Amino acid sequence: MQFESWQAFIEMGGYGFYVWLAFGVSFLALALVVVQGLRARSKLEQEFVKEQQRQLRLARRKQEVS
Amino acid sequence: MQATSWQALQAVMRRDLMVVMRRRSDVLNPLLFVLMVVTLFPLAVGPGPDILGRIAAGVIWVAALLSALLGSERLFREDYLDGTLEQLTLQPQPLALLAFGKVAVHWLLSGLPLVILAPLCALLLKLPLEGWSALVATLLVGTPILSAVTAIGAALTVSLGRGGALLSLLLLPLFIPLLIFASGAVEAALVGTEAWPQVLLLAGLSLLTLLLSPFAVAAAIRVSVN
Amino acid sequence: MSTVLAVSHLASQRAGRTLFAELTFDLAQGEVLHIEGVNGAGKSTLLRSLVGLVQLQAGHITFFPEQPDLQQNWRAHTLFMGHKAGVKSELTALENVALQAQLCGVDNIDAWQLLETVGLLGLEDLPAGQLSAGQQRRIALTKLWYSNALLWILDEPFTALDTFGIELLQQKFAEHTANGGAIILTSHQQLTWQTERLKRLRIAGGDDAGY
Amino acid sequence: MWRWLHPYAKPEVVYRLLGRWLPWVSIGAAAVLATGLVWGLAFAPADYQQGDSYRIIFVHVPTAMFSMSLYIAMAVAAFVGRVWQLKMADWALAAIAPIGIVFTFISLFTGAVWGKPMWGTWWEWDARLTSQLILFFLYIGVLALYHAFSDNRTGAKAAGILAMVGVINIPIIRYSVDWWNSLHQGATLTVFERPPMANSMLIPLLTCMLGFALLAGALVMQRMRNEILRQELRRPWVKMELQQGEQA
Repeated sequence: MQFESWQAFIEMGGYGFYVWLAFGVSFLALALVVVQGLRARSKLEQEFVKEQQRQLRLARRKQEVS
Repeated sequence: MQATSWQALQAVMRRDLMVVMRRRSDVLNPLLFVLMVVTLFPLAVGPGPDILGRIAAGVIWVAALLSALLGSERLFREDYLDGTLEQLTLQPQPLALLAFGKVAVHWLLSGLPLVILAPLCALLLKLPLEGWSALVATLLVGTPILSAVTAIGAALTVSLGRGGALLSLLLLPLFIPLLIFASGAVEAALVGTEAWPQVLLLAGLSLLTLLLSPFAVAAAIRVSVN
Repeated sequence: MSTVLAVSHLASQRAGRTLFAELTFDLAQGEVLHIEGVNGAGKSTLLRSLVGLVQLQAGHITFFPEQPDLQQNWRAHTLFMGHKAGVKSELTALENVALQAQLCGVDNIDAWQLLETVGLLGLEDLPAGQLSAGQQRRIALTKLWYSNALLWILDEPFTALDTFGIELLQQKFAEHTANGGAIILTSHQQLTWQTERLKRLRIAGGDDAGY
Repeated sequence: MWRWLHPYAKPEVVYRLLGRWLPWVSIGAAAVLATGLVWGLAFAPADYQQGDSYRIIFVHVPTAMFSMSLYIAMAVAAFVGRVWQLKMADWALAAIAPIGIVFTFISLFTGAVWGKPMWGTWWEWDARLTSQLILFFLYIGVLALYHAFSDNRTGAKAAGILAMVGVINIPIIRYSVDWWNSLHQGATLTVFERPPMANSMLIPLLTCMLGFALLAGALVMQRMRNEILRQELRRPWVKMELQQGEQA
């Protein structure tokens, strides 16, 4: 361990603001990408359900006609 | 029977020339735009010759880039809307060749007039005389790159209907080397060193672009008419 | 009479929806193929994918399977006309015809005569932009009179034409097939011209066609 | 002349393969990255010139490196898609581009934040930063073009052409920016030209690089799965795949 205390670790030899800003924004950006990917996935699943329902409607209609 | 590639190229170029000759404002407007941008700068930064002379080459080149974007729509938009583009992709001749013909006509009517207009802009911006030949030389070898690369962007966005801002996002980063070398050449001439290495470099880039870009344009057209 | 086009197991999708699948047909010289289907069934997509304007999902297309020399250069022997006329509105009818012909490699045409034939007498030197949609279409159709293409692929050729124009076009079709040509066309209209060599192909469209 | 489109790589096969690999790559990325970062932040010695501010390097250098690699990967995918007509490759472009742009953004941002204590300014027209900024613009162009088309397929193809044009341009841009920078005597971040790094710094840096590589891989795989689903939503295999998932 390079640092003597938590306090020193946070301060980063006086550069704490820059180091933590860089790390913070970087990982925020990465987290956003992950979340966006997951949300896109669940949106696709919803769309899939909608598509299934649409096909069901079409099939039912066809049965009624014939 | 089938047209030779040369015949087809001629037909494409003749058609474009004839169409533009009936719509001269398409040629004039981008040039007037350059002239106006050039007029704006002395008003914005003051008319002192030292500052104007220093930024003159950069201003003229930036104006040239922007005017290229402005005039890019006419490259393919009309052809796309009236179905000509579709017919061109179905020609037995290579599409890249026909695309090259269109780019050549576009340069003739947008790049070349800009070269002719350059001395007037240089005069307005008080560019010292030593820089004039370098400015004209860079425009002469640089504007073909402008036309060729613009054509790629125009072909990619032709089916979108709203090219404008998107086109500048796509193209301006690709113009950066052109801008750097061209204004660098004029600057070199101004400080009394040789400008020809940059001009030669630009000429090389120009040749390379003219050689490769028709294939990109052709591919882009095929995607767009889909 | 040899085959001009053989198509097998063709499939196409638009926006993830199957337009047609497992489409197989062929066409011989002298034959006319009339493709039918409701709006959005994929008629235009089919024609456009035949000539390579739209990418195929699956399938084989062979032009002129029995004539290797034609097959090599099938584009020169195939004529496609889409919805758009491909006529420049700034140029006169005459100039349009001349440039069109030059692009096809035909240089000995009488443009005046051609324009008279398609019913544009007296409008030869007006800019095409001042003509009506039907008249612009007629300018484009002059191609049929000088083209050497064996196979014509025409998407809605009768659009915007009046009865005289439609009649004229059908006469031209008859002449073309009599000379050994073949035609594929889409149209919502029934042809008034009777020929025993007319084939029909119906595209059901939508999801019914798939899977 | 005949044309055919062979389902060379079947979407469902790729989808399942990616699904099987994704958890492992994700876990690997998290583990390696955590190790590397903790090591770099807490255990690596401080730099004798820059003090602790140099620790930004553990994010900056890997992201800068892979931002470029991702652009090249994107162009290669586009090339493969064009030449061999592989639609999978077209879709890969759409999966890679957002990850690339985030990596580029991170490298730019960390570069700027690092610049403040080192040069005393948030932005310096340094050759590397400028090139990185241009790369960011190139990414924006590709993404903007992709999203401009309502049909994803056409969008991917168009963006692919642009990515290929861009990748040819990158060396020219790099060279021109270097030349321009030497002309104007700008500042350079000397950390890259220093004598070889001590192992105590280099090893955590390499660990971070591996971690970011795995992370980029995991993110691209996640997006690729989404892209396959989006394009194939109406295919029967999707039905089996998704409904199985619901029951499980």
